[in-house]
Amino acid sequence: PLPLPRSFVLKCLEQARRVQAEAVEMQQKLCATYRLCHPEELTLLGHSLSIPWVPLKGCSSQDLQPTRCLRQLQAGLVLYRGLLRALVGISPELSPTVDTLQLDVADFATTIWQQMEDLGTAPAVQPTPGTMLTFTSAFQRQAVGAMVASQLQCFLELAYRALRYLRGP
Amino acid sequence: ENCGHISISAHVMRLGDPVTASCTVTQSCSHLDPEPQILWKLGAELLQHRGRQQSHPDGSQKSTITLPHLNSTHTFLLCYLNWSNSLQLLDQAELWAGYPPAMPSNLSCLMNLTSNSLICQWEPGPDTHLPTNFTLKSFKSRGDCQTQEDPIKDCVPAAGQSSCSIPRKHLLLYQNMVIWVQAENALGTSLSPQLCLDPMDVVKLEPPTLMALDPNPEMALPQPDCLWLRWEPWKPSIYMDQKCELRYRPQLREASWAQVAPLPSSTTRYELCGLRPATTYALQMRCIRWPLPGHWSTWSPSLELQTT
Amino acid sequence: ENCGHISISAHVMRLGDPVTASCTVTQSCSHLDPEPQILWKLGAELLQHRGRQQSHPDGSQKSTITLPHLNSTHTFLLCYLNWSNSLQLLDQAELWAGYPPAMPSNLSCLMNLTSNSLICQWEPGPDTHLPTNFTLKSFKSRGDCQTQEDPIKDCVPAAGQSSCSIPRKHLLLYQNMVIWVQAENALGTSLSPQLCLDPMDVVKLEPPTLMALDPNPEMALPQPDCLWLRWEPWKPSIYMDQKCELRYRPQLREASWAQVAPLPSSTTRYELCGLRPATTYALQMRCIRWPLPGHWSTWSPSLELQTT
Repeated sequence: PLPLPRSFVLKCLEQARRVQAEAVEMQQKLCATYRLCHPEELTLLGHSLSIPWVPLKGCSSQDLQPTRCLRQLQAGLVLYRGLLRALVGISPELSPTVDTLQLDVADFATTIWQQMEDLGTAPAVQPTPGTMLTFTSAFQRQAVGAMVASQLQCFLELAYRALRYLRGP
Repeated sequence: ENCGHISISAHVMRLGDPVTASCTVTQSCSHLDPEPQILWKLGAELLQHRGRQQSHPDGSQKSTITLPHLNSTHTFLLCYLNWSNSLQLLDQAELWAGYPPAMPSNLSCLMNLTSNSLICQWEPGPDTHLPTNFTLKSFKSRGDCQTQEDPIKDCVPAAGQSSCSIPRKHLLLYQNMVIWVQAENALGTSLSPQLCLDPMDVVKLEPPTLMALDPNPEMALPQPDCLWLRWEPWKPSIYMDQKCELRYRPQLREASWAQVAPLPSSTTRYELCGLRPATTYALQMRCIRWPLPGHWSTWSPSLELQTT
Repeated sequence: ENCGHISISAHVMRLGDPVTASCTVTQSCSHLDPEPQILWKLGAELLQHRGRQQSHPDGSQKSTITLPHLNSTHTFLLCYLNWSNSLQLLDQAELWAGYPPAMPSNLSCLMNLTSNSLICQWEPGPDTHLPTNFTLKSFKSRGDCQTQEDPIKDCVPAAGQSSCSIPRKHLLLYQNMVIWVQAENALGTSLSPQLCLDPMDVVKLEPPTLMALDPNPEMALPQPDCLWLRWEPWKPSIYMDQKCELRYRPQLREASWAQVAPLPSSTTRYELCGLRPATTYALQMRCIRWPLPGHWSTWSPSLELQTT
């Protein structure tokens, strides 16, 4: 098992809850402002825009691999930060929420990266957010926002369960 | 690449006007289903059998729809693909409906000597349901405002406000200027009637300050039916010739105001006689720029004096 | 061409330090009077026989003066020419005197979850009598703050304020950062001791909201010595694990608070028993981030409940 300091796991749990709450707020605002309330209606659009889905195979409760889980969690957070960066300036109502969410996702990724560095388990190269998404319409940007908010919550749900397992009793 | 795309006659229209839109689903997106069914929603309402759907040589599908009357001021028109029995949203168009701006009315301006700015206000007219920008426009002029001298910078009111304040540095005092309001939204523009005024002729005066005056010491016995008072014009207007009116009434129920003929502002003392002895009187004063044009100040707060 | 010119050792000095200045009167200016008398004033005070005056080969005159101790924090040194019995002012130098800044002390910071900013405040130290700039400086760090990671933009407080607010976008939450205050004026610079903290460990919590809870409906008769209550943590801190303390006292004179052992924030209901029947109790609660570090919130406003 990975010798994870208790305070690190507790901080990650808090950050996961914090980001989760902000993702929920973003989703609620997208629903209220643009009536984008059903992410399940955007699957086809997501395929066409090749919105990446972030697997957390190392974090599954059946086969939890702490080092791999932390790496995937950190890489996923970096990816979501990139997706959120593409949504900056989406609209005056949403910008504050997207800006805060982007900062909190980035800080969460840094918390994990620095811990991996301290443990010597960090990958040689820092993961990057990948190419910035571009949109051909305001609708696309709003729809991607709804997808990101929804997927980020599922991602964090998985991460939270794994972190709780790592925290131990 | 874009899966589906709505093109629409206009995003902003008059309330009740028709809307025509088409949704084109690209071949790459509809390849899964040779006859993909395109569906429309207006807000949350599914528009059953309302779109005319055609296939195009390039393999894309296009559905066209016409809504005879758009009756909500803000809604969304959504284009869906029925994709293996799940509605997939391809594109949505935000729609606004409202009215072109009515002519702004009751434009009036007052020169504020404290902030040294010309403050104008107006009636915006009925709600247009659309984002509508109001701008106070003006230019310097002369005489009876038939000529346009230098333009003056547009005055943009704070959001939702129907007033605007033109700062001193944009004003040419003691000369006429032309002022009007422009209202503009996506459906049109309208202008208020123009005002022709010299800012100094619309000065908003504050009332003078009334004070008791001790009776003339040489007088042996102050007459019982008189009161002595003095006043100071409102400080920022001290350089202006003014005339002032004094009114007074006894502190008795249903007593009505009596008024003294206008007093030139140069005299700042007054002896008011012909009053009831041993009675408390309320006195008020107001002033107006005079003989040059101006607006009356409001009446000053009451000064209460008692005859002996 | 300049008639007279003061050159001075310094315009800003320590209170009580000496000042040396010279005033040179050009030949063109002193041509009227072969032996022009140069006089000095400090503020309004004429400095009798204090300047050593010499002529220069180029015909100019120079007077040099030394003031042993400058005791006013802001004054003027004036050079005059006694010109046919009238004092003519040739030049003046503005002088400030004060102290270098003392070390700012008592630096403390709180993370405000509503404005999402880190607000730090400090004691500026005694008045230096000189324009003194305070700057809140910081950099991101790790572990026990021995390494410097990215610098953070200086935080410049509003004029006269001894506090500054670092906005969220400049912060790295859940990592330690180093913070200190720099004070600077013309006479020197001083730095406060450094703080090493994670903004999230200094969160300023607001108290929870206490509410009455209807007794359990299944209970036939609510026990007379019990009260039922529930609470909600302060909304912006809802994602934080916290522990809370409940205190209560009967509404009787000199009644003191009794306290319940800490309650984890996950349980938001509580049955308080062992109380006096038919008595009104005041209940208050406070919470702290736990087990991660934090500050206690203030006690909540009292909730008044009565036992049956």
